[in-house]
Amino acid sequence: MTGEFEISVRDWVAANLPDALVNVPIGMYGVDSEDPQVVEAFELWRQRLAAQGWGAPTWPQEYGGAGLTDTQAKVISRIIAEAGSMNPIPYLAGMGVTMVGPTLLEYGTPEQKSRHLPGMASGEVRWCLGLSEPNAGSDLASLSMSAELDDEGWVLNGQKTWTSGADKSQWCGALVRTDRSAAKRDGISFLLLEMDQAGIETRPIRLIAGESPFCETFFSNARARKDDLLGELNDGWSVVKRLLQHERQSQTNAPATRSAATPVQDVAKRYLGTNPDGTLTDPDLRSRLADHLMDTAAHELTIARIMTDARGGNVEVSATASILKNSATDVAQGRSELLLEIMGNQGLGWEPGEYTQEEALAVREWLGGKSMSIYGGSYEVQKNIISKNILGLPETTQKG
Amino acid sequence: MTGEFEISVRDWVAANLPDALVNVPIGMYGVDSEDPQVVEAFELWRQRLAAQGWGAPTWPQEYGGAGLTDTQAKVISRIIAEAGSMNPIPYLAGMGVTMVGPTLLEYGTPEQKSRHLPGMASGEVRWCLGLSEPNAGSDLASLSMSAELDDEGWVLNGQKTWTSGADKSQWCGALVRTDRSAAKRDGISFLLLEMDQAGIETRPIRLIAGESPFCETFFSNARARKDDLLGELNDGWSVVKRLLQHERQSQTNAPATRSAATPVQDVAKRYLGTNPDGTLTDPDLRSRLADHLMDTAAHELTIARIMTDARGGNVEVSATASILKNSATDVAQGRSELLLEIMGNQGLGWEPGEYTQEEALAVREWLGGKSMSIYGGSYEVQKNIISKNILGLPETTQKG
Amino acid sequence: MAVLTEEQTLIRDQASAWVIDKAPVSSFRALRDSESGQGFQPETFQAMVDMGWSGILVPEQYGGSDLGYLTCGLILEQLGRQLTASPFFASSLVGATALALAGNSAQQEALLPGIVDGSAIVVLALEESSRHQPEQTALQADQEGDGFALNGSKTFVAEGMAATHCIVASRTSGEPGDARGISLFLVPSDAQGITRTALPTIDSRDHAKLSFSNVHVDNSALLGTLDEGMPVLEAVLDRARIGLAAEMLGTASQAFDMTLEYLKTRQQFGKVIGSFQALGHRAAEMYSLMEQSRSCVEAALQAVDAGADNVPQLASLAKCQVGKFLFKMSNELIQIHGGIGMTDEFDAGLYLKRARILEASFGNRAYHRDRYATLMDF
Amino acid sequence: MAVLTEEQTLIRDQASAWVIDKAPVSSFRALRDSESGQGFQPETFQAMVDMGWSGILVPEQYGGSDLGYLTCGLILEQLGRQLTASPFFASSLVGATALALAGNSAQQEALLPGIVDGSAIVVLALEESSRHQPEQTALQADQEGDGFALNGSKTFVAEGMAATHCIVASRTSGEPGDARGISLFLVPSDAQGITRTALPTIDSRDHAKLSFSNVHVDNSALLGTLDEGMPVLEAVLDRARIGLAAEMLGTASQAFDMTLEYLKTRQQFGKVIGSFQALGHRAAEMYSLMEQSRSCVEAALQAVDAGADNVPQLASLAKCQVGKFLFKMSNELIQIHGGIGMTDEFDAGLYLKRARILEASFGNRAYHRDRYATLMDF
Repeated sequence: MTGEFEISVRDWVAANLPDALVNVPIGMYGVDSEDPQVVEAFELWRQRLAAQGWGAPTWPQEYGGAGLTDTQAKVISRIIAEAGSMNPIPYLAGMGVTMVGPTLLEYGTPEQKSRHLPGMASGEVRWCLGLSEPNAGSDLASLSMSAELDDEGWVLNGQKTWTSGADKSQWCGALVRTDRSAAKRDGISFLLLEMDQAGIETRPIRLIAGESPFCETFFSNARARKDDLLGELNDGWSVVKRLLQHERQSQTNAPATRSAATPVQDVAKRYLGTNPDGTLTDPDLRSRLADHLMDTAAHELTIARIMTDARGGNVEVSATASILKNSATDVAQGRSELLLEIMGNQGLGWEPGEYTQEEALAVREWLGGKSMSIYGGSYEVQKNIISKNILGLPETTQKG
Repeated sequence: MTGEFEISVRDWVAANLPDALVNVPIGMYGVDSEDPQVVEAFELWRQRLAAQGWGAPTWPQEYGGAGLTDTQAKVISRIIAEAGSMNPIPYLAGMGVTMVGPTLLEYGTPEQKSRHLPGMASGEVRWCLGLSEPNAGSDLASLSMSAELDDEGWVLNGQKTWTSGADKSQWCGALVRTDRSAAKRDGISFLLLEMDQAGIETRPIRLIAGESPFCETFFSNARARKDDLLGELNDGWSVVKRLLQHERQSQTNAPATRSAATPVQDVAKRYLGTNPDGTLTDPDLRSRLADHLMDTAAHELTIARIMTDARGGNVEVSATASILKNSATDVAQGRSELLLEIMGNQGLGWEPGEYTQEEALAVREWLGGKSMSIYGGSYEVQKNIISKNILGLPETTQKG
Repeated sequence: MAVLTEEQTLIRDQASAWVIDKAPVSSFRALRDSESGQGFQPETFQAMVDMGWSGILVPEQYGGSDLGYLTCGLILEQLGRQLTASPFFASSLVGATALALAGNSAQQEALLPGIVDGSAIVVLALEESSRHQPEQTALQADQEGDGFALNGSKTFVAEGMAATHCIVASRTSGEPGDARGISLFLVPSDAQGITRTALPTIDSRDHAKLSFSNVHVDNSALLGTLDEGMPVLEAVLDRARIGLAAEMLGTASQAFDMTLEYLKTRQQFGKVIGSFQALGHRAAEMYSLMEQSRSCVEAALQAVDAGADNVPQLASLAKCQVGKFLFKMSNELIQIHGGIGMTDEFDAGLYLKRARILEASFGNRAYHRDRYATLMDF
Repeated sequence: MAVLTEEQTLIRDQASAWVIDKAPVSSFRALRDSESGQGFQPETFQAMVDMGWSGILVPEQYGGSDLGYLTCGLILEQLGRQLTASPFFASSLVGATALALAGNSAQQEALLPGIVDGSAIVVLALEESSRHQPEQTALQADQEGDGFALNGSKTFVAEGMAATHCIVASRTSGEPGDARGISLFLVPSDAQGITRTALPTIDSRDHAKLSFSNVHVDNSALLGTLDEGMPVLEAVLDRARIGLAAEMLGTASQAFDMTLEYLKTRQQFGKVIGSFQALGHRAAEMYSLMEQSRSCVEAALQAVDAGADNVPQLASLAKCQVGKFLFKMSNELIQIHGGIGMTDEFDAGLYLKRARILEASFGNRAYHRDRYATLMDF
């Protein structure tokens, strides 16, 4: 049954989504086009969404939102998608709409909310997050970047890394040490600060697969306003824990971005050819390919089963997240390695030209995909979680 | 160059090895034959060897040996083997000639040596060893079987397990707790005792592969003579450490008992058949078989390399023992699993009859071979050793 | 666990309680040690019959309950957990399925009620060599008078000694290797010319070798269409493979539970061995395999009930994935238990031995990998 | 390490010291980042020439030292450790071997001294498709006047842009797929009708595509016997594979050393990560693979020097076993280093990328598994 709300959204989208933008890909930094007409349409679309409060539809209207429910927000997303576009504001705001904003809504003072949230909700201010440091990755609490208060506010010194979009952001939410004498987690605070100042330098991180949104960010007597402390002094650990929950939430909500890929067996048949009986010419590869496809099917059937069971109230979905994270990794990395093997010496090109787009893409995905078992809780961490939290094996004195 | 000693051995063997015994298999408990002529020849051969002191040729003559060097002992073994037989006395003596005897020679009193060694060296007295207990396997020092002294000698109570040959032995060397108040390793002593007494009951352990030489052995007020304490009171840990060194030594010296097995690829061709081009009909199995044969070749080439290097003084052989133990296990267990798969439903028979001897043997070897990764330092223990002792990774608070 | 109906939940829970109480692995061990020559305890199977399990795949008109394959799989999983020996798989599933898919009403009328009440044990006699290769069927059935004369041999026939009837895959035309020319015949096990020999398999269950020497059957013994037995045989085999996969899932899951329990209780060097990270990670891997195996088995069972057209793929998938789990798990069961795992007194060996029988039945992993690739058209 | 002669020990130690000092991975990185289009630094290769390495497989009469393949492998291993880029493998090993095995004295006279003094870079142009399959050679060489006209294309030619001469596997009779009918021709790279295109491979080394359009060569360009090129080509390829295996052993061993070092120094949660048992066990597995790989490589190198008749088996064995080690080790290198391993600034990516190039060169693991089985007659 189509509700009144849905009809009104559909009408609004029909009236306000510029034709020039329909089915044009939109990325992290805006529309992927140089055509002035498209660029203009994109800006118009952003302004209209922002005016409607739909950049962050669940936020209060006073902070640039529309005061809607999660369900209504999902209806908006779906209808815009059906119309062939998307809401670009969460991308344009970097970590603003998805992570910093929700945390601000809970921990911020009224003044902080009024000052920061509207810029996120309109997509005009991009935010990054300064959390990890070279010696504080999985073990975030061992961070060492410092913030000290002087008469004019906070003075920040230190280094952050894996700061996504730091070189393109106007603001940053940073986790800093404000009390060296306290136990690790107890001397940490969360500060908001402007990126465009003399004391901050960003250096993009190049990855093995090429360019990336990540930066190393250096702070040398950088400054934050005294009243841009979010939450209590030395209670930044609570703030960041909540923030990371919002991160997991946003990952779950994120639409799958990769388009349905060509079945790997079709690629194999194309590159290797088949015998008269239709089997691949390389029987050794054929067996391993069948193995891979069966592992893939088992992984997908497990997702389907867990979703069915969750609807039936049979299991807690979270208990199986670690299994699925690792099997998703196995399947994706396994597929990439097989693709490379199938493409042979054509699967080893760094750029198209002498290599096809498909070949070059396979290589980049292979390299980029190595991160799947590292980020978001490494392969080893997931096994620890399964062993401890699901199987109830005793905690060891070791973590890893 | 053939030395004088070798010539004299050859002459003696030619004169004394009964013809009826040539090329007759000899096992742990004697000659594998019911033929009275063979049995008689076997007993004659034992007596002649014992009289010559060649049952334990390196032991002093006064204790039933021949006072020869290790090298000379090896010459004797080789020449007897060339003549188509073997020295059965180390088998007949159980753990006597190989383990208890050498330890007695070092730790025993002159009286103990005179009393016990000649029976071992003649093969007339079989010895077993009571070391492991149900809750003290890898962690031997946590043993709990007790020995207390009363006016007539030692009174023993408790249980041993994995006692090889206990049901067929006349004497036993047992590790017992003689001081409960001391730290684990400090309250242990090593006793010698007769097996044929009321307080001892043995129960053979059946294994998954069928019958085994192992027993559970129960001691209920069993007795040992007061003067049959070997080594100092409460210093049994030193005795057993030395004993286990003799065990490793004897394992190194042991001739390979398994006859050269049929190449697994020949079995595969026989069971599966080949295509007109000579390849196996099952290409999936063929790939895995090739993988296995290459792993086998790599293992064998590694043994060869280490032996060459050891001769060149390049490495300590012991540093690589853990690698070879695990790769030997991988190769043997991998071969067994492949054989079973190759034989299909014919590779699942418990006894010959409806199954060939070869098939039934493959099954028993498959089951028995599972112990390779458990006994003599488990697969996991070997990896710990490699990681700690060879690679120098830090000791963890965990062992396993 | 799939979302079950109330009835399915009830049956699963009943089966779980019953096998633990009435037909646990200790009871199988007692049967084995009795050396009675029996592959199962008749009273055990009778109890199953009394609970109505033997009729789960039989239409109601023949006295069954027709509850479907998912329900049947739930029971098989519980039987697999305790290595409960019975002709439930061979007759209540395979025999009933063959009659349901290929039998005419006279054949169904004659045997399905017996399958339900336990008086008939109807099994499939298929394999002739050491490997599973249905299209290589060579046992010759030559037309002779008003029927056929069967000559040849069958082996690895599950519950072959206990069977009252065999469904015999036979060659009526063509050559071994041809898919066409295979026909199924329903033959009483005591027919003249049949010699049965028990096979002493490592799982101590009932497996038999059958030799056929001029065994005469009437035309009415033909099950399905002459020469066109292969498609229906494959359909029967797929249901058998899926059922086996459910049983294997139970066997491997029990091995997992035993191992997990041991990891939590066995101490070494003053610590519970499950606290050793390397063992914890291996347990985590096994658990993941178990969850994924379950997904494949349930999807396959449901696909049969739904009449889906990807049953063959799912059958090979389930047999192969559970096969991988069972293979690894049965070896880990021994390895993690160490010395105790090597003793016959402990149950690990029973699970290991049964595991390899299940692996070899109706196509091993290599067979189904190849078949899956073929079905996926590469 | 095999038992080496004094000279071999000297050369190995010299090579080890030299690559670390003069041609470390940082120098390869600088070359890559310079985007000069060069596959190696000429001065690096010149230094190798000056040390006499380019003549190690060349008979003394042509200015070489003829020290043999084990010595050559010792150097390749060290080059592999630091990803040192040079035509040492492609020309000093492959080119020199082809001339030594197939060349007549005029050809040897003409080119071997140049290989030794670095003025000639002689490489093999073999592959035509995405896979290694020598017998599929299709590049057509038609007799024409007093020579041959070459038409077709070659790809994945190592050091193809830098080469002064190519040894071109060509079809002179029969069809692609026939072992017979393949002939080798020695062609100057600047011959009229040859177009060379650099391939931007992930390892940033010199790989080229060559197209041949009516390239005329004299009869004297024929290397070996007309139509009978395959046996000598296989012999050359086996020596190339063994040399590659030595280089791969170095690359993987360096990856192992980097990882071990990281395990000993990187702290997490207040502990050195190498104290985590699961990582310790994985390091132990990699170490075992490394030791076994070394055994295969050394046995293969020694077999070539000894003229043993099992060189083909050992070549496939070495390529395959070291390939397995390098594949796993290059992935572990990234995984154990975590985030830092993903950055281009750290060297792990360079090793990973080079690893896959080496794997694909002259037959991947699947190719050699198949070949090994064939050689072992099953």
